[in-house]
Amino acid sequence: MKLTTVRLVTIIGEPVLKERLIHEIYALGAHGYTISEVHGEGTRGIHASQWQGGNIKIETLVSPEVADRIMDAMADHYFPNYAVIAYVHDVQVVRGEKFA
Amino acid sequence: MKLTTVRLVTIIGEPVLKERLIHEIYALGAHGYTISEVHGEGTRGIHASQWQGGNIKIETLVSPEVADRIMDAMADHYFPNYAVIAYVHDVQVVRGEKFA
Amino acid sequence: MKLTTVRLVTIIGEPVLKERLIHEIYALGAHGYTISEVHGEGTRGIHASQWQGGNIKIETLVSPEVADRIMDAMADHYFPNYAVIAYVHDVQVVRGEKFA
Amino acid sequence: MDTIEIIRSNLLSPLVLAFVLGIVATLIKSEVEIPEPIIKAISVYLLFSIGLSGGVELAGATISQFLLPALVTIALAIAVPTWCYLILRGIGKFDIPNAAGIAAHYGSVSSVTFVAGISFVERLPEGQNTFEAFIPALAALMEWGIVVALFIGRWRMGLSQAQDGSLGKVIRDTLTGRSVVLLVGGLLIGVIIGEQGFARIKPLYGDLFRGVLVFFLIEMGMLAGRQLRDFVKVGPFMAVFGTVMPLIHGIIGTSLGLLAGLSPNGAFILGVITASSSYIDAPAAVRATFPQANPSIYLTSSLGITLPVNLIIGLPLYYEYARWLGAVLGRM
Amino acid sequence: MDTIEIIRSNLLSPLVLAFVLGIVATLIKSEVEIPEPIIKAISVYLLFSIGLSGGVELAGATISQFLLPALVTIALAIAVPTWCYLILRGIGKFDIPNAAGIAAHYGSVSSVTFVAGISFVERLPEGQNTFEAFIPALAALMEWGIVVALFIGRWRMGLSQAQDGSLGKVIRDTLTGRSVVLLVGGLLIGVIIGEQGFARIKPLYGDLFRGVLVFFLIEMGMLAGRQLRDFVKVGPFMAVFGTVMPLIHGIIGTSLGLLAGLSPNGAFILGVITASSSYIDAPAAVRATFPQANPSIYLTSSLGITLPVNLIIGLPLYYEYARWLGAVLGRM
Amino acid sequence: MDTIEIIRSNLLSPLVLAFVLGIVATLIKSEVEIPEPIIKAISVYLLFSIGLSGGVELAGATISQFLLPALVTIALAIAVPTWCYLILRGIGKFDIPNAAGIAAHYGSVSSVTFVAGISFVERLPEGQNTFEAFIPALAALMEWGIVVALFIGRWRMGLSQAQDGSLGKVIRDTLTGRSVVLLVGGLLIGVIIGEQGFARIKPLYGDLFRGVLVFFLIEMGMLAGRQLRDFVKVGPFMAVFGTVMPLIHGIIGTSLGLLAGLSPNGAFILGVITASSSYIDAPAAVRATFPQANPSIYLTSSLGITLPVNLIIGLPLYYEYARWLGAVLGRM
Ligand SMILES: Nc1ncnc2c1ncn2[C@@H]1O[C@H](COP(=O)(O)O)[C@@H](O)[C@H]1O
Ligand SMILES: Nc1ncnc2c1ncn2[C@@H]1O[C@H](COP(=O)(O)O)[C@@H](O)[C@H]1O
Ligand SMILES: Nc1ncnc2c1ncn2[C@@H]1O[C@H](COP(=O)(O)O)[C@@H](O)[C@H]1O
Ligand code: NA
Ligand code: NA
Ligand code: NA
Repeated sequence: MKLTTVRLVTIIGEPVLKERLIHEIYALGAHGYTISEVHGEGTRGIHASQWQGGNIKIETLVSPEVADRIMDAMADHYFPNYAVIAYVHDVQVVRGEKFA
Repeated sequence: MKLTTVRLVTIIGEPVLKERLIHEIYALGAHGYTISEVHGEGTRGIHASQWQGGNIKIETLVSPEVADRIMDAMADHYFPNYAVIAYVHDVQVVRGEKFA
Repeated sequence: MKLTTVRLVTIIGEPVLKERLIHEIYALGAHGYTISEVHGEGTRGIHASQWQGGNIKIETLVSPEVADRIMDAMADHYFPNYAVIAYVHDVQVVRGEKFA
Repeated sequence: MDTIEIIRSNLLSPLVLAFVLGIVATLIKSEVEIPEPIIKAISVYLLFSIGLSGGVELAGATISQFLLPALVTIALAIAVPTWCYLILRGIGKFDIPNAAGIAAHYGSVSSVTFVAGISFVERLPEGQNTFEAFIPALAALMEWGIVVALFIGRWRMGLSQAQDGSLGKVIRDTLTGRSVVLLVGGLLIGVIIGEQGFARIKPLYGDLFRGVLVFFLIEMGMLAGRQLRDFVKVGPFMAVFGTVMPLIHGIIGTSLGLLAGLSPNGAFILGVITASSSYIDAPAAVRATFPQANPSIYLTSSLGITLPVNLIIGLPLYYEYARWLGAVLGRM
Repeated sequence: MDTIEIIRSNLLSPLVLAFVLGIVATLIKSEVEIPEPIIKAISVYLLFSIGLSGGVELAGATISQFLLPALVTIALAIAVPTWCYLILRGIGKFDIPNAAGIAAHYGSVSSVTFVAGISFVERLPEGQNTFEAFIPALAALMEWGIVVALFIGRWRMGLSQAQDGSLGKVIRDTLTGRSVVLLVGGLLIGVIIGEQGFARIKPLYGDLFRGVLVFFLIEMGMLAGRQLRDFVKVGPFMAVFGTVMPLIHGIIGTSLGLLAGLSPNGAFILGVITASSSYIDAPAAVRATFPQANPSIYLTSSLGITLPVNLIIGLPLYYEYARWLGAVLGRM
Repeated sequence: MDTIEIIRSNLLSPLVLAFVLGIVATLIKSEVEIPEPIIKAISVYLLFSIGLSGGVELAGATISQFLLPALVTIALAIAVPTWCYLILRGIGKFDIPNAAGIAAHYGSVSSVTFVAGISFVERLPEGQNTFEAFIPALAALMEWGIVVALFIGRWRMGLSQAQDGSLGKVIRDTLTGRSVVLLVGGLLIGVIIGEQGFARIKPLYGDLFRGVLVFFLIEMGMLAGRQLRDFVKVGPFMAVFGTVMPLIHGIIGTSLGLLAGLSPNGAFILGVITASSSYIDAPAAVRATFPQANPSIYLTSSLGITLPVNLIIGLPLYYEYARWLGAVLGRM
């Protein structure tokens, strides 16, 4: 089985951003995503939805170019005002074209 | 502390597969797994359990050989008919033998 | 956008350890964490909180040094008596200083 | 009450209105949300309550009348999925997995429709609101329709091509499925504790029943509403199938119920059971056995078409038919 | 009951005591936990119950009295966020996003305070415990205060600087928000089913109402308790604002309600609605529109200060004022 | 009712039958599931209800009778874990952590057994179904058995070897634990609101109590059923210990209760409290303090053996004993 490398972008942030983030990653070239409900703490204080059950974690498998675009968009549109973090790393998948 | 490298296989798919997937990864050599409840969207449409609360994500730390076998099994048995994705990457652990 | 590399430490274990683990990773230099509720099986048998809903998964983005310290602490303080696993891998982030 | 009045009063019952509220909430994308754990707990509660109430009423006399209706139910659990399969293959031109999958849905029971049927009767005026206490056991028997449909599908495909979820597992799952365990378990407990034991738990399992069902139907409406959006996807054949088949099944189930000696109310509920199409157990079983079958077809038709059809026009229709045929047969 | 007695009896009501129990549990870091899905389901239940009960009571006569109070409510939904904004900018020296964000909270409705107000009246002796059946519709109208505040903020900032969540989306979210849909949906269903249809679901939506509210208030207390800890962070201005503004709003709302022809009890509830500050819909809307606004300010003052102030001293105060003014106006 | 009748009527009570249904459902691997948030909310509800009802009944007269039973309860909270520890070390040959861990379970209280005991009494015929209103406070006191057991273990091990969860933390956790806060909080609220305040929330906290408990016991049965499977793992000593110790504790608790002046019903409930073994607070505290102790031993014996033993044969046994001893002591 030949494995190909794609990038897994993980975004953790306030639930209030859910729809907007999904919309944004699709616009930047993602073809799918997986969400989990999490909670956590970072360097910002309380955020609006904290008492309503924490954060969401969005994971999306994308090509390196799309990953770069998503990371840029996160830094530009969300980091200044929202409690959001994002990170990226390589993973290997079977059908690379599904995520390209 | 010496760290050794093992592989983390992540499978995201329909809850209806839960028992079968667990059974399968054990048969292929895994010694443990962790499940989370997630939801998401991909390139397939609706799936049967969608309205019943999304997908499951199974993560299992295994040796490289076992990882290959699991990825093969996923591609052969599940990708054709089920809404399932799988990916794999290296991680470092303290007690490598636990997962070999 | 320049990305820098930090380490993502993942700890999966019994919920009874939640407070203590959070306290410990902060003491060792982490500045944030994200928790999810998961369940799973490993090589140990039943554990006390199993019937109360599984495990927790703690993820923390830290510098390599802090990651080493956390992995050491896990191996020394928790592996002998608790059902806990931990692993670590590199990820890339935008604002590396936030996690250093 | 005359026919028009029955239809009107069903349409304007809290149950149907709550269901409609749910549909509307979904269509206007409102964020009303009844969390999943609540919905799961409520369905346990509804099935257990129905089993309990049935058990409490059960007495020697009624048991002797159980045999014939039970046989009729078993016959329906075999016949309904069979003819659905044949129609879907022959007229609908579906392939084997899809035909068997859809047949599994229409051959088994939707708890919410069943419960709404019970509630429909209980709402009637004193004296006209009783039915055979063993009815929950019939609903449990009808669950076997899933097994029959899957068996047909696997047989026609040759076992090799189906997924490895063996039929044995499906049979076990059906026998130990949630609804069967709760209905039968509740029934047995009801029999044992009797009127007196039930009195102290009646505030929960009796008095609240209808209110909880209304609450539940808000969510069912939202569920149906989400499927409604996919309505166009299922195509004209399934739209007709999902509307007409339940009505035919309801008439057949009601007729056979009366012929088997059930009271008009009891026969009505058997009609409801026959007409209803599963939306929990069947989807899971079909997904596991025939992953090739397209879930949006069977989910949309079962939840988006047949569920509302049954709740809104099916219930009063089967009821009026049961009364009419009961009168014809001199059973009222 | 005289004034002292009213205050005492509110303080010692199960509602306030459960709220205090929740606060205490949080302060001593007790692990009492009412899981989130339960809380979500309970708030659906409470709003739907209130809508239903209102609808059942609604009759032609009361509807004709609806117009004036509705206009007054709309006026309040415009005026309250406006003067809050001006005070917060002028005296509080907040920047635009924070001023608009806080104004959005105080301009809209806290379901729990509203529900506690209803329950306050229902607890009164027979004959003194009725109010206009259309009251839930007023609460739904008052939700528009959020839109008004956000509009002011966006207008003052220039649209470019605000986040891309367009005002259109906020308007749609407000119109289709959970409380509006449940209150209005319940109201309509109540009107349709009437006394008779309601009778069979009353055990859930009527009899249990107060008990469930008490349970809910344990969690609300815990919520307020967690915010109380941040009390110091909000600074003296917000501490005063969060305490005094609800009292002023309560008096204004009550007065205008009486002038618009509401009964003293109805005017009291309008006062409660005006005094209350949102803690679910407003935070989400503000977060999406003005992410620059500091959530710990609006959350702490709304949940940690205003909620307890309203529940503990606001309710009896507005009630006594309504009775007094009602007497002055010869309305009792 | 005579003894046989009491035993029969307990075995065939909805409570025990629901428990058995849960066990059976697990053994046949049925998928009946009552989601965790529901179970958590129900246990909050049950404890709060019991506190409330107790508080409402509490009057000056009963308080003066509280002292002696309270002292007896404290004595039991010290003595029971101590002798359990000694037996487990001496006869069972367990190491210190395991002995202390198991002792912590048997020294404290199982809420569900306690609640079932209360419900057992309330089910009795009018006139025979009362007990001292301060009983919930005794259950809260008995929670201290956990602290005593852990203290013994830590003392015997030397502090250095135990985990760093300091005894201080365990003491604080016990004092502020869920059951203590809800029982005591409920008691206080009940005292303050009195009969009249309670009347309006009684539909939830009174009338529904038994039905909800039955629902809860389905899940408890499933829990016990899952542990039952591990039955063989715990070995013959623990099988005997888990069966016999609760019976001995029940008899001792009942006897001391009567000697301390409790009514036979009250003494019976103290017996139930003494006999019961914790399955929520103790496992968590033991896991944190003595991670070396093997959870499958204490969980299986507490949940898989002692819980069913108490519910099925313990309750009628302690009750009959209380009546008999009460008669002997001339207390009936
Ligand atoms: N160092 C970290 N490791 C893991 N998760 C983090 C970290 N920092 C922040 N987070 C997550 O990101 C959310 C927002 O972080 P912040 O913007 O720093 O408040 C937190 O609630 C955490 O869930
Ligand atoms: N590109 C992706 N990134 C992350 N998760 C995905 C992606 N594509 C699919 N998934 C997940 O895998 C599930 C099945 O995907 P699919 O088979 O494409 O419908 C989805 O429901 C998602 O949870
Ligand atoms: N090989 C593995 N892969 C993924 N998760 C594991 C693995 N082994 C253990 N775990 C997780 O770690 C927890 C404790 O493992 P253990 O200490 O082996 O019982 C389990 O309940 C799983 O959630
Ligand atoms: Na059917
Ligand atoms: Na307001
Ligand atoms: Na005990």
